[in-house]
Order: sequence, then structure tokens, then C-alpha cells
Amino acid sequence: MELMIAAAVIMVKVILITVILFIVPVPLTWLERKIAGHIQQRMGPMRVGWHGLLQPVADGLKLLTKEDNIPDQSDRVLFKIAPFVALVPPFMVFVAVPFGDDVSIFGYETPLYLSDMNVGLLYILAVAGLEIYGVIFGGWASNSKYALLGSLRTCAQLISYEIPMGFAVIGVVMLSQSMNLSDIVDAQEPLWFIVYQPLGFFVFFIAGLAEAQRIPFDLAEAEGDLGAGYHTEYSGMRFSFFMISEYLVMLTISVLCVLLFFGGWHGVLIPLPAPIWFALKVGFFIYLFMWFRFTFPRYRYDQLMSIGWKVLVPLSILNILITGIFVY
Amino acid sequence: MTDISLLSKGEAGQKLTKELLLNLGPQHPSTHGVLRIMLELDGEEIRGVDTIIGYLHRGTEKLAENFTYTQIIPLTDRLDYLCAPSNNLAYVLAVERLLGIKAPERAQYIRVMMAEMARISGHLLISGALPMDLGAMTTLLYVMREREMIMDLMEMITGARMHTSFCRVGGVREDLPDGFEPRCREFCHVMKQRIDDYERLIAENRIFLKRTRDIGKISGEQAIDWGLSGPCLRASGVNWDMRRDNPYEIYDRLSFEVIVRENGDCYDRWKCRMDEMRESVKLIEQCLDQMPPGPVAVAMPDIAFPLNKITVKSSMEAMIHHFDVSAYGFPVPKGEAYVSIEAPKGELGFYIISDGSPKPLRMKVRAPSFINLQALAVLARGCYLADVIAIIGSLDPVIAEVDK
Amino acid sequence: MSNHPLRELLQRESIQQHCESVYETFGMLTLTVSKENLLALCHLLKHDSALQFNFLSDICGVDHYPQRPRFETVYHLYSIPFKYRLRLKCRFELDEFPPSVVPVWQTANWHEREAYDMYGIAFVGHPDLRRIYMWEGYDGYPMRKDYPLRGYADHYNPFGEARSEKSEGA
Amino acid sequence: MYNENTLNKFSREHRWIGVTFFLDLINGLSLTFKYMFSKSVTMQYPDREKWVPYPRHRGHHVLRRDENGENKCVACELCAKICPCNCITVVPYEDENGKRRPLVYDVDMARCLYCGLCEDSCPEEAIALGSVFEYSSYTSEELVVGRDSLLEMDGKTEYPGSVVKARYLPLAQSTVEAQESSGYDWWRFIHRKD
Repeated sequence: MELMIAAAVIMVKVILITVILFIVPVPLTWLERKIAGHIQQRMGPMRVGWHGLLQPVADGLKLLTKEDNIPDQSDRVLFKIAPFVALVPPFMVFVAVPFGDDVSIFGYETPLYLSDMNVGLLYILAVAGLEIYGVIFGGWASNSKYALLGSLRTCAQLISYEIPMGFAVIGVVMLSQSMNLSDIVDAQEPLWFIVYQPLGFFVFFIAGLAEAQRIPFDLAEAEGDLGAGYHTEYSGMRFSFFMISEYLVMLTISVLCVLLFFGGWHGVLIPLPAPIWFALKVGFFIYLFMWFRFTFPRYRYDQLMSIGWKVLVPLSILNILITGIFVY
Repeated sequence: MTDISLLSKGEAGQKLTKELLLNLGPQHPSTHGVLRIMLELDGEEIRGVDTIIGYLHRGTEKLAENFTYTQIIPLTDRLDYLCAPSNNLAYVLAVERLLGIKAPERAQYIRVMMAEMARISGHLLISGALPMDLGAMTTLLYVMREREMIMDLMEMITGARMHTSFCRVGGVREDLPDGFEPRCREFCHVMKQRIDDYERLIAENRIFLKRTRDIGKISGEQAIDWGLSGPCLRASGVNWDMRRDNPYEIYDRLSFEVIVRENGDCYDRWKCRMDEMRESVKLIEQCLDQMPPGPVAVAMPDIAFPLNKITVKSSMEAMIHHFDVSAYGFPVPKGEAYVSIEAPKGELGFYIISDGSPKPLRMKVRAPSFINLQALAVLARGCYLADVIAIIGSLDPVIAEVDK
Repeated sequence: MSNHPLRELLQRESIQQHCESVYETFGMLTLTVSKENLLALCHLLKHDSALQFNFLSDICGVDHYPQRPRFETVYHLYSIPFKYRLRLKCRFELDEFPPSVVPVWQTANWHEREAYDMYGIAFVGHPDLRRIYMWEGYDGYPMRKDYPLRGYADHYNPFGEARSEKSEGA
Repeated sequence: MYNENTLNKFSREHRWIGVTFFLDLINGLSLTFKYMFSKSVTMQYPDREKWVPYPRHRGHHVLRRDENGENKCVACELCAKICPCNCITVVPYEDENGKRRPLVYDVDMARCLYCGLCEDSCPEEAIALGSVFEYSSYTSEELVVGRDSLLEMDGKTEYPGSVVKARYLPLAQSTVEAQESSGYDWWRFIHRKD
């Protein structure tokens, strides 16, 4: 009986998280357009539903019903699977992401995550790295020079920014003595790690921006020069998969920022339920992403690489050194 | 197992890799119209540029040979559609030079004021579009907001937002409407604050600086050799502004600074436009201050339409002139004239050869965008793919004018 | 707009020997020059320290259809240091084209391509003489006076005029 | 000389201070944040608001009537002559009073440049470019407008351009219905510091 309940709870949680993750990009697109609108002194979507709330639904329907174009002489198999390959890793990341302390549902004590891995952080970094494959496949299979250039850029960008990102996290791991995310969050109960690790956070956040391919690092789809980068040739549902995966990566980065540096679900001063604190913090980071997008231009490819290798990597190593000196 | 380095080597040891030919445009978000550029790429680096234009060629010059001098005025609007009043002004000045007449003072002030408004409108668009091509979308929306105010003023004066065709040979179409002056002053007031805003948003931004500083550099001599004009030339340190050096209309009565910058890169071309807008606002204010009362068109019924239609009906002679001008146009003395003005994009010249008939024998437009765009091939060589976008943006081509 | 200082400068022997006539029209001095002397004169005008016509504003092709010689190219020069304007004119027949001035001013490149595209003036020695506005393989030179306004009728242009034998060519 | 930017406050040697502390980026971010809470300047056309153009607006052609309610046009064909794009076709006839009147007066809206030369050349001030600007159509044939519909068109507006309340009627003939005669000036939504 115990086993059955445990299995059922896990099933419910899996389904719940999958559904939530599928739905989350929907309000995010609305939010992005609304924020863009207000920053630019216009209204954003207004016509579908109250203040355009149903606009993402309309967009989704449009994408669903759109013709699915597959370019001539493309690698058809790769072209078809690329969006799925890009979509899966962000979902897999959330297996190891805790959203709060243990809660009890119907008298059954359960933690708010799917799997409490003791190498959760490593797992997340590793799985998030898999997203490159979707991008490479998509760019390569399209048989378009724009897509190819876009995917080449993405490749170089993701690979080189994963290094400072991983290094930046080491500081946190050193402080919390654990790679388990809920342990890391618990270690921040007295004081958030941002206080100890400002440099680490800075490197992590910049690298995160690059990982999520947001402005100022959105070279992969730089519409200014590459049209839409690796998903130039995609349309309809396949295109929307890329979009969903992009928003989920953004969400992942925000969640990681909160978990690693901003005390996870631990609030300050105002006692709010843990998931709400968590959501608020994540929301702030998502807003930051969008705010940046509508303020900054983007870097050039070679400048991005030199920032990654010449600035962020040394900084993150310096951060490890400093942390090491202070810890021991 | 084959050594991988052997695979990329040919027989004589040379590399088997070849340049990638990338076709940028004619449908591309950053080419500002239907411009097509064939890029020879080595990785992301540009090896060769071939600019292919003509997708918007409408044969303005051929059409002009079949139009009367009055009918050409709306045609000139369509050249550089961002600053139609400047085009009107240049064309009308050329015809006036041939006719040997000058517009009344008030008309000249109105023309100059509108040309300066057009300059702001043109510069605004490009100084917002360049950051947008580099990713900063918000700048474009902000400049559109102020441009809308200019459009509003234009609609107030002429009744059209873009294709104003307000200048007439020997004057302007109508007098300024009531309530224009306070509105225009309000615009000048707001505009000054707005330029500071744009600079606050983007001018010091390190990313923007990195993307534009030392990109697409051209020296002063080279710029002259390639025929660059306007802000593109002045950004390279050549102190030449036709408004000051060969003053036309009433520019010699207005005081303004000619903005010159030294580096000749994308950033300087952008900044030059920003500062020129400030000067233009000053010019508009001076025009409003100095605007004299009086007629707005020459009292020559055989050239200009009478503003008041009652005069047409009251006298037989006026009626005949009116019909003559409307139906057949007015003859222009035999000869040729080249008149150029300082348009927002550079030297805009109209060369008209008249054979004494009401239609020109030849009308040549010296379109600044056309010449400026030519320099793209020099500027972009050795740059990166993403820089080409910045260079196009900083050269400010309006494809309608490039293709004529 | 006074051109008198310029007129004196142009009266010098070195310049006079290259041009056929000098006259003033609507406030601008005009030199007519034969196509043999064009390039030499352009060099002279650009590099003379008292003139320095370093800016080529415009090159305009003209078709005086019934008259002979039929074609003309008009060069508008500007001297940025001295603020002078000057016009050069060169008349020629269809089979004897003038030299390209690209060696003197780089900017002439596209101007001359335009004149070639519109009038069929094949400048001698132009580095890259291709059509610029019309597409490659376009038949005819649209700005010529004997080219109809609506073009010739073909598959793409049903409203054009029917092509007659005598109208094409010189 | 001009309003100094934050970074310019540091002299050349001390620029690094601003650069290190990201003042350039923070400057931009604060500006966009400020604008985020200012009023939007856009008009919600066609759902809620509509623009009533200035009196000089050059929109859809209109034929004016005289005091007796008759067509002012005397079919002199000057407008057809001066039109750069030949979009006006006039066929005259003589009515019972012996007056010259247009039998056909077609304006091809699809070809028109809206340059206003017809307005200038008309000796009777009969043809004008009115204030109507909503006349899109699915076919170009529908855009050839005849004499009678030209007489029915709205003429020039009296009031200065303003934004009025409107309602969108997707199925009706006139798609946008303006509700008030006087509206507001959108310029007052432009955020400014005085």
C-alpha cells in the first residue's frame, strides 16, 4: 500500500510538472510581449481577451494549424527530430529541481521535487548541455546557410559558456559542501549565498544569459543578421517547440539563480508560503531577462567568445580561489 | 585511419576549403528595404561584398521626362520617402534656377523649416534603426514615437504624413495653418529632451560602443574619393555642409553648428546624426522666430496656381493662365541647371536639362543614398558578418532613393 | 554665386589646351571637352593645387536623340577646399565611348554603371561594367529617347509597345 | 555643452569607474524602467479609438456640392489633365440648363498618389481630397469610385486632428464607428519633464 501511494504520488508529480512546464511558456510569451509593450510605451497585445490574456492561446492555435514546411534537400529525419531533441533536456532538468520544503498532501509527507539526487547540480548542468544537439541538428538539417551559421554560433556559445557557468557554481558547492540542491538551499537559510558569492553570481548570471540565448547574447537567432538563426526554416509546431524550449531554458536559469544564490524558497521578513517566495524570486529573474532584452543591443560573435574566455573564465577561477581561501 | 589534416589539404598542400557565399536579402530585416548583398564569407569574416540594387527601380528619371514640371513634384516625394520635403525643395530650387525666380521670403522660411523637420525625421529613423539592427529594439520604438509627432505636424501643414509634395515652383502650396506655431514649439521642446533620452539609453552603452566603435572606418580622403556626403562624410572629419558653404534659401540668416567628428566609424556616423538633430531643432525654432508675414507663392499666374480661386473666376486672363498651367504646364527656358542641397542623407542634387518645353529633356537625380551605399563594399571588407548590418545601418541607405 | 575666380583659374594654358570651350550657364561654369582629353583634364582638375576638384558629385548620361553627336556625359565636380562647382560635358557618338574616370574618382564606379545601364554608354576601362538597376540579360537601354515609356511588350510586360525594327540601336 | 550623461560626469581618466560599476548599462535600464510606468502613446485603433484627421488631410476624393445641392463640377477635365498618374476619368455632357456636367467621374483610388494637384487645379473647387481614409478593398476594381459615391463622401474635417472614441463593427459597411465629435490630443500622453 505504501509503495502504491508512493508510486501514485510520483506519477502525479511527474504529470503535474510536465503539464506546468508545457503551460509556463504560454503566460511567459504574454508577459514578454506585455513588458516589451510597456517599456516601449505601447500597450502590447490587447485584442484577444482581457488585456490580451488569451493572445498566447491564439498564437498557439495559429502555430498548431500552420503548414509544416520542410525545406527541399533538407535532412528530413534530423529536421523532424531536432525540435524534440531541443525540447527534452529542459524538461529533464526539472527532475532534479526542488520547489520547496516537504509538504504533506492528504497526510502523506512528500518533498516538492521528483528526485532528490545527491549530484543534482551536476545532473542539471550535464542535461542542460544536451540542448545543443537540438540546435545543431536543426541548423544542420535545414540546408540553409543562415541556419547553419546560427547553429555554429550557438554551438560555440553554449559550449564555451558552460565552462564559466560550471566554475561559478563550484563556489556555491564549496560553501554548502553539497551538490544536492535542497541541501544547498538549506545551507542558505541564515544568509543567501549572493552575499558570499557576488562574483560567482555575476559570472553565473552572465553565463546564464548566454545559455538562454537572450539579449545581449542572442547571436544564435540574431534577427538583425541571421534572420532567425538555427530555426530560420522551421514553421508551425516545430518552431513552437524551439520557442518552448527557449523559454524553459530561461526558466531553468532563473530557477538556478534563485536556488544557488538567492536562498531558494526561504523568504526574508515577510512570511509567505515557500512556493510563493520561490515563484516571486524566479519571476524577478524572468523579468530581469526581459528587461535586458528590451534595453540592450547584442554582442558580436567574436566579442561574445572573448568575453566568455577572457573575462568570465578567469573571473570564475578567481572566485573559486577567493572562496577557497575564505572557506579553509 | 586517415589523418584528418590530410583531408582538408589539396594536392599541392593548399586548403580545399572555400568561401561561403551568403545571399543577404533582398528580403532581410536589416537591409532597410529590398537591398541584396552577396557576401563572400570565410567563417564569419567578410572577404567580398557585391551590392545588388535595382529591386525598387521605378524609373523616376524616365517618368520625369514625360511629366510637366508641376507633375514631377509628387514624384520627388517618392525618392527618399523619409524626408520628402527635402526632395521637393531640391527639385523646386532647380526649376526656379532655370526660371530665374525666387520664392517669397515666407515661403522660403516654411520650406527650410519643413526640410529641417524632414531631417529630424530621417535621422530619427536611422538612429533608431541602427541600434535595432544590433538588437536594441526599444530605441526604434522610442524614435518612432517622436517621428509620429513630426508626421502629425506634417499632416497639419500639408495634409499628408509622408508624401507631402508641399513645395511648388515659386513658393509653397498653402500658408501654415492656424495653431501650428505653438504645436511646433512644443515639439521642439519635447524633442530636445528626447535626444538626451536616446543618448542615455544607448550612446554610452558598452555593447553598442563595442559594436560600432572602429567598425566600418573610413578616412576623410577616402570618403571624399568614394563620394560620401552628409553625416557619413562629416563623421570622417571633413568639414563640409552645403547649408553653410553654399547657402541656399535663407540658411545664411540662421545660425547653426556643423557637426564634425573625427573617427569615421559607425559610432561617429550615428553620433553625428544625433547631434545634427539638436541643431535642426534649433534651426526650426529660429525659423519660427524669424518667420515674416507675406505671400507664400510668387504672384506669377503663368507659373504658380493662384491660392484664391476667386481670382481665377474674376478675370479672363487669370482663367486662361490657370487652364494653361493645369493642362499643359509652364515652359521653362532652354538651359541646364544643377542645384544641390544638404539633404539628410547628403548632397541631393537635381540636374535638369530643359529644351524650352513644359517637360524636361532630362532630369538626373544625384541621390545621396545611392552614392553612400557604394562605399559599403570598401567599409565591409575584413569585417564580420554582424558588422555588415551595423555598416548598412550607419550608411543610412533608403532603397527608394538608391533605386530611384 | 560668383564663379569669377574660377573663370580666371580655368583660363590657364594647361587647362585650356584640354577643353574645347568654357561658358557660364545659370551660374555654373561649364567646360566642354573631347573624350580624348577627358581623363587628362580630370586628373588636372583634381590635382591642381588651386582647384582641387576632389569631389565628383554626379555623372549624368544624356541622350539628344535626333541630334548628332547623340550622347553626352555630364560631370559635376565640386572642390571641397575651395567650394567651387564645375560642370564638364563630353559629347560623343554611340560607337566611340569616353574613358572611365574611375582612376580619378572611385565614386564614378556606380555612376558610370548607371549611365551604362540606362544609355548603353560603355565607358572604356571601367573595372566592373555591369548593369546596375536592370537585371542581367535585360534587352535595351531604357533611358534612351527612342525607348518607349512603357517598355516593349513581352511576356512580363503585356502593356508595352510592340517592338519595331528601326527604333532599336543607334 | 549638452545635457551631460552620467558617464560623462567622470572625466576621461575616471571613465573606468562608470565602466566597472556598469553605470552605462544601469543608465539605460533605469530609462526603460521609467518608461515602463508611463502612459502609452499608441492609439487603440480600431477597437476603442480613432483618429480624426486634420482639416488639410488628403484622403479619399470627394466631389463638393454648391448651395443648391448640385454637383459643383463643370467637367473641365483639368484634374484629369494634371493628374500625374492618370487616375481621373471625366466624360462631360450638357444638362437641360445647357450647363457642362460630368457624366462619368471616376477616380481610381488604387492608382492615385494623393498629391492634391487635382484639388489645386480645380477652378470650381469641386474636387477635394477629403478626410476618409478607410477604404481598403479586396479587389482593385472596387477602388474605382464613381461620381455618385464621390458626392456622398465625407469632405474635409473642421476640427483639428484628434483622437475620438470609436467602436469596431466587423460586419457593417463602415467598419469603424466614431462616437464623439471631439476627442483628445494624443500629444498630452507624451511623457515630458518641464
